[in-house]
Amino acid sequence: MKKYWKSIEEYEDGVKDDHAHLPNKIQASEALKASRRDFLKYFGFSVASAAVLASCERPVKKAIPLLIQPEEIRPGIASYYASTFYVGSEAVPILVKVRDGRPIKIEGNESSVMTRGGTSAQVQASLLGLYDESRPKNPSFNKEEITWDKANADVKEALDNLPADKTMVLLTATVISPSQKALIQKLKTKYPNLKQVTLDPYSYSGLREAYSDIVGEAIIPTFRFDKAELIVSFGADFLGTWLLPTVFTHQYVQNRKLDNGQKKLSKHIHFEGFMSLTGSNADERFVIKPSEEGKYVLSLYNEVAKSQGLPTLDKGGFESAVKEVAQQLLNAKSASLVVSGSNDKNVQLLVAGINTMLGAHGSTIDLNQDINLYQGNDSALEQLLQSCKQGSVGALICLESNPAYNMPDAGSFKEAIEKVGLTVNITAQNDETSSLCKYVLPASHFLESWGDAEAVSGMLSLTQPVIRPIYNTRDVNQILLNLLGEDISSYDYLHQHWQKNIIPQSTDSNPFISAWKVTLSAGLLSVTMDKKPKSILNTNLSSAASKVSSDKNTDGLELIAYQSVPVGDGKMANNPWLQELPDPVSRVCWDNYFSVSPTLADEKGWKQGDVISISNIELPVFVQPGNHHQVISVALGYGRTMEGPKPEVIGKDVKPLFVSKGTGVKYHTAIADIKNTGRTYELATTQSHHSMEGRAIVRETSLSEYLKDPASGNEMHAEIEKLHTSLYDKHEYKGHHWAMFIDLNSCTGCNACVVACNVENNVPVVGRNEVRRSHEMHWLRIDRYYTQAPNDPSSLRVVRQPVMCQHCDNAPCENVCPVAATTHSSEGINQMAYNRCIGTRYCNNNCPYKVRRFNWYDYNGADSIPYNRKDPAGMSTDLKRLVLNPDVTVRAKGVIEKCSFCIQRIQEKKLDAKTAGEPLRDGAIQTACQQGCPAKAITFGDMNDEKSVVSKMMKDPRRYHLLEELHTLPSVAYLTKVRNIEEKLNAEPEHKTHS
Amino acid sequence: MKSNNYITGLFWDDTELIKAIKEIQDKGIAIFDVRTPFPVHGLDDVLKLKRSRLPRLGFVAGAIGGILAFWFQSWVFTTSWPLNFGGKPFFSVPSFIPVTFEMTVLFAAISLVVGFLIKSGLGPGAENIIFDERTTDDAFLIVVKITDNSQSDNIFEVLTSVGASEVKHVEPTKTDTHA
Amino acid sequence: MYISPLREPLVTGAKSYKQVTDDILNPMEGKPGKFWYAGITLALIALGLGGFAMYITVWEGIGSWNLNKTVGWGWDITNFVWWVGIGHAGTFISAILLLFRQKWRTSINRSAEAMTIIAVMCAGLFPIIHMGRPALAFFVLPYPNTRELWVNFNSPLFWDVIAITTYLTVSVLFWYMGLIPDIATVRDRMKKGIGKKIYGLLSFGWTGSARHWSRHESMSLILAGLAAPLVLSVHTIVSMDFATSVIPGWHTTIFPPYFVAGAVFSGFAMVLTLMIITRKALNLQNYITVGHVESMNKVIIATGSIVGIAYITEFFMAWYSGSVYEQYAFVNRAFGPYWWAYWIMMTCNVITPQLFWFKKIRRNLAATFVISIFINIGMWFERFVIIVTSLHRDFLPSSWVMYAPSWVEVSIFIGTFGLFFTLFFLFIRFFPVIAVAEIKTVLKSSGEKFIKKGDRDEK
Amino acid sequence: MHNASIKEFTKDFIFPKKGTTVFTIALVIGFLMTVVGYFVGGIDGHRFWANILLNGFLIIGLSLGAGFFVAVHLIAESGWQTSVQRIGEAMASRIWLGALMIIPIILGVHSLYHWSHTEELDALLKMKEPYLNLPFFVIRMLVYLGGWIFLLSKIRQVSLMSDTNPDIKLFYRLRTYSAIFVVFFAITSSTASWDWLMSIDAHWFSTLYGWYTFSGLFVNSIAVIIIFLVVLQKIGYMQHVNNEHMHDLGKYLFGFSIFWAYLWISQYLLIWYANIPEETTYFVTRIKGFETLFYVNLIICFVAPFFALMSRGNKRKSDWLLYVSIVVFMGHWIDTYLAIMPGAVGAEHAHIGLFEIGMTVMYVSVFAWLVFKEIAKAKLVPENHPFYKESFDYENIK
Repeated sequence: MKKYWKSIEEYEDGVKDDHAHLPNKIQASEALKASRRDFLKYFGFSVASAAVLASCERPVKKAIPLLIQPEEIRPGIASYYASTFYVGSEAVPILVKVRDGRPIKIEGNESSVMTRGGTSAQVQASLLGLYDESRPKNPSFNKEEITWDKANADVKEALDNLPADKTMVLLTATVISPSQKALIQKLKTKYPNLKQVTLDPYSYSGLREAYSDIVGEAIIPTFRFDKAELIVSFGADFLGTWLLPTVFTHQYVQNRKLDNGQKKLSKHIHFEGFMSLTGSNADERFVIKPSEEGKYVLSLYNEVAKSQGLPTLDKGGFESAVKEVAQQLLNAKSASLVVSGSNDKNVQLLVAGINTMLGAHGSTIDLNQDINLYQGNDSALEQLLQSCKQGSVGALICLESNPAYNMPDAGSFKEAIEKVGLTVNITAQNDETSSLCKYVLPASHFLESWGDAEAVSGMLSLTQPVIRPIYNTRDVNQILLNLLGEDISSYDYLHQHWQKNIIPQSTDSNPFISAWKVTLSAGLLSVTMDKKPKSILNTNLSSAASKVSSDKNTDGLELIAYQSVPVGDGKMANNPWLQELPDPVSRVCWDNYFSVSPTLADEKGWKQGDVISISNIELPVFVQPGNHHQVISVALGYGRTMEGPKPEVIGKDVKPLFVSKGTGVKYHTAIADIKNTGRTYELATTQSHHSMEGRAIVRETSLSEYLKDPASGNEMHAEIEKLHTSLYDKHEYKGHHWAMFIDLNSCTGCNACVVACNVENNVPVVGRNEVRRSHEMHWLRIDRYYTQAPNDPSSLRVVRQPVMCQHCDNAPCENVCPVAATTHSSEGINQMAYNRCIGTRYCNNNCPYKVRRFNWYDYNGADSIPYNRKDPAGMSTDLKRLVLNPDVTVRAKGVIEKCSFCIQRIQEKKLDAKTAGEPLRDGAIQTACQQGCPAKAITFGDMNDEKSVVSKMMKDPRRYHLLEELHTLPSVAYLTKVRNIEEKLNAEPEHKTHS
Repeated sequence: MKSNNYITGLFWDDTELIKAIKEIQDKGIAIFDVRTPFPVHGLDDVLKLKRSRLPRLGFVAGAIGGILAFWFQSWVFTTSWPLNFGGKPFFSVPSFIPVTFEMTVLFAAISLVVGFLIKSGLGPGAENIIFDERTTDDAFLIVVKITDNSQSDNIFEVLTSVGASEVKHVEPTKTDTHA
Repeated sequence: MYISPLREPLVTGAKSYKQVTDDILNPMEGKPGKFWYAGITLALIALGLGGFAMYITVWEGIGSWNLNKTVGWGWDITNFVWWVGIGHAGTFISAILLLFRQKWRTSINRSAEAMTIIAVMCAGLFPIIHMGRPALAFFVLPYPNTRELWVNFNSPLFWDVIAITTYLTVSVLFWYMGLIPDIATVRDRMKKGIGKKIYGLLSFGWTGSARHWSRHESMSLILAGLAAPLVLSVHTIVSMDFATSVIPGWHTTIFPPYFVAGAVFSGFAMVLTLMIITRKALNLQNYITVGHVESMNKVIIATGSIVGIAYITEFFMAWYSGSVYEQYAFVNRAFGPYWWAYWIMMTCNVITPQLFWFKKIRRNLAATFVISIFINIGMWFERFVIIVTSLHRDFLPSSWVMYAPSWVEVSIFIGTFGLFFTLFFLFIRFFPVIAVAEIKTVLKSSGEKFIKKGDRDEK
Repeated sequence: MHNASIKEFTKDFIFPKKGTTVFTIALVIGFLMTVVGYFVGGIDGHRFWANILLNGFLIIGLSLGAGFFVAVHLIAESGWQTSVQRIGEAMASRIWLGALMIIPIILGVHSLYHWSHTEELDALLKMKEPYLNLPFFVIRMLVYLGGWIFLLSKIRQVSLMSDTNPDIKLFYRLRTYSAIFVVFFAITSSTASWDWLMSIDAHWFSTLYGWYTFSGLFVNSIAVIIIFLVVLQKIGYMQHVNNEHMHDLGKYLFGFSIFWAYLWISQYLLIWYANIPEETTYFVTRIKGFETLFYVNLIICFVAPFFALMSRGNKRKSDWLLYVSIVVFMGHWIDTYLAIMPGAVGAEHAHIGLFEIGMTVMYVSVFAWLVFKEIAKAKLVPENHPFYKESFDYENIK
């Protein structure tokens, strides 16, 4: 590399060592060999970080620089803190990446045996909640801001003075924090008439009640999908939203991978009424009406019982349909697992009954380890409403439960709460309940909070703040401590609580060093449980069976409510990352809609976007292959009216359609009132064509074929490889040559990678209207195709394929850029020089994979033209900008961007290895998508390193490249999808062969 | 000292013009210039004008342009900063062809026009003698330069005799360097 | 020079040299008429609309257009190629027809060349305005800089920049060199005044000296020799913008000659559209005769048929290639959501010009005018079909989308019409529309005054 | 020029006795070389049939190119071409000879065309079978040949009629036949080249291929027209053809050599650029094992005529034109060789030996002999052609 002199002095003295100003670490002899470019990078880092630090949002009170720099803080170098994600649904152990005081990324905690570092889209996106300007910023009374002192004193006084005949109710979300539970216990002790009621945004009451009948305790046992060879699911979307989807995905794919010589696949049979993420991954899928689900379960029970010579129950009516399933279950015996997503206690009882018959309890279901999530009880909530209405409740303290939205019958709640004298809302969000409550006590975001979690009994994790509260908020424990009048910080309380109650139970605590510090650093702790083992007590299912069999069949249309993978229960509905995340099934974002099958759409004359009204809730129609022809499905979690910088209400809240009295919440209902409105509404979709058109894009095979020939379904690859001719030689990649592998068998389509990529790479959010115009900016997308035999909807199958820049060694895009803004690196990366890009979009036209994205507008204010910013999602506010990754350029209007293989991560790890003087370890570099993936479907590495995992995968007969016949030589490779079915999947795909 | 006087004979037809020129030349009078409103066919033969060397200029300039363009592209791609574009070789000859061709044409065309203008003394603001303004419309003019004043009468006569409809004596105010 | 009596006179109405000058210069020596003022006003309004739309584009971003993640080029490059194509007639007429000694070119080459230059200017707007960051357009030039970063010589867009600038330069030189003698004529016919000064300056001191003429002819011939392959190269390179890619419907080897034929085809159509009006408006029927129109119509059948054969060849090869992508691309063109664009293209470009096999139609001005407009439309759709229908459904069906222009895109297109006609109106006002001197060279061999009217069979 | 002198200049050609001797010797030498080459070279079926195709295509190409040359000039009402029209006509009217030479490839389809092995077709060729099958191949061939023979014979016939009948209507009829031929040839030149040449590499395809092949055979025909012309001049005929005509022919040769190179580079550049194996395979097989020829082809088909004919003076020298034409002819022989051999014979077995040269000598002698004979049949200029006079009175701009 040429040396340039930058001053006369330098010229005279010869070019000076550029590294004189660098920190000592870099000045190691290794670093002396570093190039000038490296110097610029270090220099850039320090300047950038100085700027970032200087512009920090916190009010500067002590403007004194750090005289002695804390050891752990180095400008420009990220620190990671272990914590736990929990916002009322699943709980995931995480690591929070903090750069220069700002949390900028959430990763999974690889030490967790439950997730092994996996995350979900929601976990990834939850980071943005921290920088949400719409959060309550101060305590308030009747919407007037007050001080914490006053708020605490007032609330305490009101509670203390509450008449004894009035109950006070603490309406919480499910509390999985042991320390918080202890505080609530203390509160109960202090106020004996305090009653805790748990409200979950999505009810699992039926499951708990069923186990309450069977084992005597309202538990949810842990399900072990990794131990199951046969999974039969009745509408349980366990890969998407059911209970612990991140954990279950991790477990599920353990038996779906065919690497390391594994020759077995688990089998997954799915019964459901609409197309869910989990259903779309199933090997066999039965499309049933939700009202028939119980009868299918009953039929299955009978078939299993019959074969085992056990007494059968009332007829379900579908015995013949499930005969084969029963047979398979019997073959798999205790290695089978039957789950149901029903909230009907009776159905769950029957499911448990089947599992008992098969011996799954104790094998694939662990009764002794509970899932502590979703402790809500539907009848308790109804009682609460009753007592509020009767006026017997004197005080209602809502703790992160947001009843005004989450209550099954939110309408009644709004009436009921008016009868309550003292209302307090402890919340981190400016939610619907706040406007109904007198006092609002702002809780900190979980990234600002001390806390702990025990999602699965015995598996504890800690939550620690990674930033000082941005607003005048306090963590929930602190608020509770205040209410208790205890003068102790939440940190001290947590420390003491753990020291006293938890660490002693730990199986692996080390007495010689501070166990607390170790635990805090690791974020995780396993403890032994001294509960007595549970067992099946009650096996009498006849009443359950008779109830199920007596359910009337409905002839008409039925409506199913489900949680969508991106938005879930709606807790994070104001998170633009999640709203812009296309649903993995429909690939629609920014709205909910009524999904109908093509048959039903034809029958009714509906087209996609026609607005229909069901019981006065108007939503557009989406035509969804795979729905039962008499089923309309609609997502929960929309229509939230919380205030924010963008007060727009996204979608409609459909909970009112599912209000039922006395029987617990049912997430399906018969449709009584359906009307066409004659209006249309354009849904924002990111994919409008759903067939592969006979092209060998996603290659798949069946297990039986795979066992005969591992290259089955991928015969084309060898042929194409054989015919690869070129008019010029390949460039040599002497150092690293990066490659990425995507195992289509492992990928469930959960979209965690997409959000991880968005967060890591500062991908702009463009809003609904821009998505409608196909202007979405995601660097990584998960294509979803349907395959179906002609006129046979039952043969419908779903395939998915994550597609990002393929980093072709013969990249058609690079050839055509007039200004050399996109070139190939010496390590095989297709790189973009944003500064150089003039935005002809020629590269994008020429990209056969269409993975390049153009900045159509000034989405983030990186443009020098004033007043032209197009940021409908409010992502470029001063506060939200703090989430930007300083290692990744924010792209200006008019330039092309795309996946960079997380070049910043590659460079960081290369530099680490260089400073450590060690060779780069295979696997040290993880791209954001790879790291976020709960299924570990993505592998990244150096194909020049013979020992690397990717080098081994290069030899996998399942390997193929997308559009490899074009000889673009992609660095991204896919492994064929293998389904656990018997039939031959590849009836000669429509492709050509050469002689 | 040479005089700068001219005698001009005006004609209204190109065929007559050519005939007249031949006759004048037969009489041993050197024709200084002929002004015509359009390129008269056969005039350069009669006047024995040498074939222009512009083609050679065009060829040389074109060759320079082409070679420069090809060299520059090769130098940039192989020496200055070899970049890997889509796996193409650094010395990617087919890619250099279009620009090489265009530069060849550009250099040749510009040099031709510039050469033509310089050689002819034409250009923005060039002021050449206009003997008769009608010669750019429909008149043809034979110009004889008088080197020896004694000849002028004879020339006058000859011009009239070969059919010139107007014969004039012209004393231009400016030196006519580029006629 | 002997001319076969079979040939039609190129100048009718027994014109003398003087009359030729008078007739052609008449429109620019009088006062402009109402028609001219109305025309230029309309053109300026259109130009203003286009200017406003371009302002929106630059300020807001390309997002003000309806392009998207899959269709990166739409009306912008369609218009670009269309205008460049139109800009091929002039140089084709003056260069290639000169080499082929087609005398009929003399009546139309001047205005055709002017049209060429203006069309290329209109075309040149699009590559700049379509950029995301037009202010950095200079990045495409390989200027020396401290980073030693040049440009990508592999890029057809870079070739384009070089080809279009070369083409524009050479066309302007060629046109202007041809204009000098005529400007001198204008100059010499003017009374003293500012006009005479300006034309004097513009005439470069032309005197009509035999030496100058001799050199001028020599230079013109070589310029023609250079311009002929240049014309081919420009649309060849434009075609390579598409053909070098891997996109089905874009990547096909026939593109270079087929684009050139298409360009000449559309250029001639546009020349006809303009000439049929201009000859009437400026009273030049004796110079631009039905015979001229017929000759141009013959070129139109030839190039139109070449284009038609290319369409069929492409379609056949798409099937023959056996590539599912190629096959789909062409089926989608004809029967996909943009089927109408394809069939407009087919009708206008392949079917309508075949009407010119009939002599009656070939020599009918009204019919020619209508067909020429059909061809203009058809050729616009050809580019639209190539660009949009190829892009909107390429390899991965997951990325398939539709595209329709926004008002901004449409307005910019209208704006280029405004620019085109503004400049064209200025041209006919200030410069002779027909090459005066060149007409005079063919007057004796092909003027009606000098030869008998052709005895050819008029049936 | 006066009519009398024109008569002198355009005196009828009488085929000389010496010509018979020369061609007989050439034919015998060619035949001997072929036979010796066949046995010495161990020619296999592939190479044998490939040579039949090569020479057959070359010869029919000459007739077609000459026919196209005549026809296009007739419909374009070009004047100067009248002076050499009879040479073109004579070449074109021998189209039946080319037809006889190309028809035998039907017997060699199995050696030439992989697609004809219907029992071992892969999926791609199966897909192409509706087009690439033997019956349809033969039918198409008969349609092309029939159409060409009919139209070119008609052109010749009407032109000859005009020698005795000065009616202008004959000229219009000639023009009509020419127009039909041009249209018919515009389509069939492409399809025939796909059938006979492109389908040798049955998997490969290129939309430009037909036009590329056309440009090659056309420029080759011009070279051969020049060769015939200059030879006739050398033995004292065709004296009416002056420098201006030579200049025009030279420009033709120059221009179409460039045009050929333009199409060559268009095809190569686009395939090189996209580098898609289904396309690059064609050039890869043509470079591997044929490196020298591949570049020699470019040099003698483009570089040589380009520089040799760039200057005005050279275009006007008939000797110089003759040499260049011979080089161009050889170049296009190589071009056709490269189109056929790598696919039909393969790099291992294909080389230019006695057999190849002998066969070409033989074929070319027969063709030349018969064309001279044909020229001798009629006047050397069509005197009643309406542009006959015009053809002698023009000048190229300097």
